[in-house]
Amino acid sequence: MQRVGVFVCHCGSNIAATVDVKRVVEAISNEPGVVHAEDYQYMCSEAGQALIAKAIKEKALTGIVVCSCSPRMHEATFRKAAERAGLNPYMVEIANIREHCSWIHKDIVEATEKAVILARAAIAKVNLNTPLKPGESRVTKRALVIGGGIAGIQTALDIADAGYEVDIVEKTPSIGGRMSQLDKTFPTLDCSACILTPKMVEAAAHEKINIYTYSEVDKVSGFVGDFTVDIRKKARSVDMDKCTGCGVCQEKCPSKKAPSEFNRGLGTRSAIYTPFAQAIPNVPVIDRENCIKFKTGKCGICAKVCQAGAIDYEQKDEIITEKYGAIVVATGFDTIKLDNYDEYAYSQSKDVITSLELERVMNAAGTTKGHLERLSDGKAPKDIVFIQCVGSRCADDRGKSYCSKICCMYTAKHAMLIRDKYPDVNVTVFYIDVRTPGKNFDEFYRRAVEQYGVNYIKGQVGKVIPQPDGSLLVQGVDLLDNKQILKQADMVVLATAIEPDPDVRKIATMLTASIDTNNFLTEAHAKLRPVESPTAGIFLSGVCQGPKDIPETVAQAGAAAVKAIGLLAKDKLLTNPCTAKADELLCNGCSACANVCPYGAISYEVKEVNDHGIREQRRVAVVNSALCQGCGACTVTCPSGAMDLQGFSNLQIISEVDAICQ
Amino acid sequence: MKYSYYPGCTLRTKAKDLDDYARASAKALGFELEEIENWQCCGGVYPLGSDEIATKLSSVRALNEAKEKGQPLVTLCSACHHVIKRVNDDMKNVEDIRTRANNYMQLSEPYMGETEVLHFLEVLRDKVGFDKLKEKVVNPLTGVKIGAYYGCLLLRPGKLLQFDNPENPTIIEDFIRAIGAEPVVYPYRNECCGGYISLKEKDMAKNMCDKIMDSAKGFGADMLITACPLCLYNLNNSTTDKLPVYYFTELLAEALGVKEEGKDQ
Amino acid sequence: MSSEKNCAQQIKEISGADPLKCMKCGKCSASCPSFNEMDIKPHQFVSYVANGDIEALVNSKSLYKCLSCFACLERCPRDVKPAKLIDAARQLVVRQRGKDYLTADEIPELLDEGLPQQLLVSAFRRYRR
Amino acid sequence: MSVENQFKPKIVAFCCNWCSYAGADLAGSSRLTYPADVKIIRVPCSCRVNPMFILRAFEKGADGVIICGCHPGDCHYSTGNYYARRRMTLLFSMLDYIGIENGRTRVEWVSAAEGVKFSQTMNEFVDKIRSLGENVRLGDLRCKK
Repeated sequence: MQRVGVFVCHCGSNIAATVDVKRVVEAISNEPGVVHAEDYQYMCSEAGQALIAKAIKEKALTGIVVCSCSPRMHEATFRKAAERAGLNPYMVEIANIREHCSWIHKDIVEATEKAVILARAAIAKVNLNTPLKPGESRVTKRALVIGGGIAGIQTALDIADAGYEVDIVEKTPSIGGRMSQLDKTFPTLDCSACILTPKMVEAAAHEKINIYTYSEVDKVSGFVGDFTVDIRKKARSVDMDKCTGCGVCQEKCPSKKAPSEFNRGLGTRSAIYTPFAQAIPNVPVIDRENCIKFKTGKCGICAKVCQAGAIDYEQKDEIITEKYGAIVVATGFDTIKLDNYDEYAYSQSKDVITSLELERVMNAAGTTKGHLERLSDGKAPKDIVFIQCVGSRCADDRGKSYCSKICCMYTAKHAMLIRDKYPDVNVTVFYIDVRTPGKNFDEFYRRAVEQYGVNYIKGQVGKVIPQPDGSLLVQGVDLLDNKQILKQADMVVLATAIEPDPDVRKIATMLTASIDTNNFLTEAHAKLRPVESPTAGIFLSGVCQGPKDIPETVAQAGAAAVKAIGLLAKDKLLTNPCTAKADELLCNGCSACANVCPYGAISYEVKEVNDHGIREQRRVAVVNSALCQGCGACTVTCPSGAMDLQGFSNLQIISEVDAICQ
Repeated sequence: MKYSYYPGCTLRTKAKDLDDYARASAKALGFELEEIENWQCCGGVYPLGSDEIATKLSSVRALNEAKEKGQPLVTLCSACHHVIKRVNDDMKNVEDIRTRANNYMQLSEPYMGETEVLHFLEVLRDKVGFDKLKEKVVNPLTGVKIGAYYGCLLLRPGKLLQFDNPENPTIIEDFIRAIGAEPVVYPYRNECCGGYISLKEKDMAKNMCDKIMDSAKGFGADMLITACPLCLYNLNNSTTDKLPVYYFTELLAEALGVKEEGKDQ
Repeated sequence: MSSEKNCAQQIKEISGADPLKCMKCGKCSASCPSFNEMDIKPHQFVSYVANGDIEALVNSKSLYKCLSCFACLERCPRDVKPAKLIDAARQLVVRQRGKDYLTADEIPELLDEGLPQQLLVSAFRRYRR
Repeated sequence: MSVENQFKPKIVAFCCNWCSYAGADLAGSSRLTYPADVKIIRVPCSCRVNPMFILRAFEKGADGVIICGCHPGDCHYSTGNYYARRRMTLLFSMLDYIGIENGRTRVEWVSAAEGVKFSQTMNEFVDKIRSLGENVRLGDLRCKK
């Protein structure tokens, strides 16, 4: 039996408003083992922690229970406090009477009753706790960044500048990401390429950064500080060492009809290609699906014209296995498909385009060389209509439930740029709300209205109606005027919702990082740990965590880098001591546990055991506590009950069950 | 292949053509429409209140009869199709309606939405196949530019009817291609013709149909085809220089060379 | 519970729609082919029900201008089902107040040569108890 | 409404630390209510839930037991929830056989972001248990007060 101290927190009024804290103290005072019980306003405060330390010393406590907020919030805090007072930190249990009790129940009698039961369960458990000691594991001083957009580049640069090796894995042939496709950026109207390209060059030139483009993460194993990752370098069909980037192969390639991914399918590219002129690395890739040589066996022109002899049709995918201490996910976003929004005639008219496509139309290096023209006939448009919230803020499964956040601002930017360059063009924006929280953002939007005369109409569009003459009729509503409007337009631009890159689900599964129903990666804490995944050693950078604009992405990229650096700077990590442990006397060496262990942490040794006086050699399971992550799969599989999980033992859990069902 | 067939009241009277040509075409295509016995009017409108049961029973009777024969239930009229498909969805998925309807009906075995409800066009697309249909065409309507008029009832609510993409349907266009003609896609093909409003608000319906006609003509259609007797009636009452409007089954029968058989029935 | 509130509740029940889901984007009114004929517009319908302002609603001529074409229902990003709210309000009128919008006496005058049964049946269903 | 006479079921919820427990925390911080009859036990993973714990709960007078884990494919330990699913399928059919109805046991996947789902699930589950009434099977009479 332990000498248990129970500390009940008021959490201001968060707990005390619905749980009668004094009554809880009173009710548990006579529980088995309890020698001390008290309540306090804020247990997590310095004064609260001092109370705990004082009681540990004065009452010689061997176990403590804190009835407070979720252990996910302050378990670590109270463990440290106990440790400072000389108690083993694993002799601390938390009864979650805030998130699981006071915040969800209204009736004070009912909530108090439940709080008492939760406290009893924790007391029952702590009576069976044993002191545990964390092991140590090494930290590989190298980081992996998945995704080479602005988020990945910034994170990699920051980690590398701190002196650690970084690898970037990018699935397309060049780093740069979505930002490289943008023309100008809000709210300053900087040229996107002008601020991005130097960063791309810096990353490529950095001695600590190694970039794998046209590569994907294939497999991840290990854990924080010691991940092992297989990277698949897809066959580029071009030798990166030999290629000089002269570009002759692309010029001479006879297959020029492949849709250009970089130009969002608005233009074409050759089968051997670099996505854009400033691509890094400046080494082309052969797209085997569109290459005549790969399709028919005939051609081979690129090999003939390549002076460097860099073309290699025989090249195969290559797997590189590397160890990392930290992994940063920066997989970014794409716009949603518009199949469910045919009322906007996107699939029926070439002159209905997405905002990202408009970036490629406005960009001097884009399909129209930066001239604003209709994609159907190349004519200059006179009336352009922008439609906001296409696929965002939807309650049904047609679109996304969230606000995509960036659309209001980029639409103001587009409208402004068009009015600036083509003052004769009328620009109308149909909006539901204009959302501009951000430094200088609302001022920017107001400039679009006041200085550039952009016509903002509050109301949605019901249908875009293509006309026989090729123009478009936009049927919308002006809610402030309570009128339905039919607006003639030459071009319609859809502020299409953004969604996480579809590959992120696959990556999250490999990393065992949590992901939400919208495929955004979940942060460890929504407010206090926004750049960390709940999975230790995994950090989040950019839109993979939630919609954000460039400055926010860069800020988060830096934050993720700092967290990764903080990890890499350590020589050793303390490992979770709540690992599995086999009882040699009960183990019959059947191997069932090893078969279910996802970490290969269980092996078998022949050991001499003393079974009630009988000494014999037996094959028994041994858990490598450095590898064991403490899931407990083996404990349930074990037919003889030899395997148990420290910190969550069979008896501990049963004691909680008993306390609850009492 | 035999299908249970629910003609509906309009096909027995004003829209006899729609029915006759369909039966003749079905025969030519190698399937049979077996009219269910004692069918009653579907009501023309899916019941307006989610709490109504009585108005759904005629559909349930038809559905149950098809179930007993083990056949899918085929309809031609857009309204009947709309009502029966949605009632079937209720019987399949809405526990309250299912229980109350079955309590009232006292069938030997409760009806749980087992019957597959198909529009004749869906039979052509999903069961016969437009490729197969194309092979059976003897008088291709080469060079004829046809606008498909879908209206509302076949398409919406898209999630329940699962007929085609409600904003950009293709089934009738594919049908038009299969009978050798050229489909004309125009934006008003899924806009309402005015529907039942033409009884008391004739001008409103006329305005709607004018828009549809103008749009179809603007895109170069020579004629319109539809599956709905009410759409046909309303479109024929449009005031602008109007295009001829036919039931799709009439052109089908013509393409299959069975138009005369259809007329004789 | 006041009778207006009661009516609003009934409309919600009959329609199975939740007006509180509305984000006031106006897409229903942007889609409505009868918009210009209506005194209370589709998006207003939703807020009238949400606010329990039923008297104006049941006296609105919009009840008889809605085509039930479901364009609003199909396109509503919030799954509010404005068409069903209108159907439900019309039902409320014909069920409770016995105010049929169409009487049998009117019919002969409205008939013409090509008029399909479907039209009469549908109109009866919509306009009468 | 008389509170005294209302049946107050005992319900044990096993929640994995990474997804469901966090989902329950989110339900709490979002103030999404569910009945106080539900008491949560934190386990590292749904695969840590030994069938023995569930039998013990029923023996000690529980009226329902629910196990919550990460969504398939999202397990923090890769495959733990699959083990849990298989084990529980087997166990629940056995329990049903001995008279502990299927409605008294449930496995649900709740992610850390699904506070709404957590509270909905608990409300549904409690309703179900209330409709089933007190569990009379397997209970150790000596445990009854």
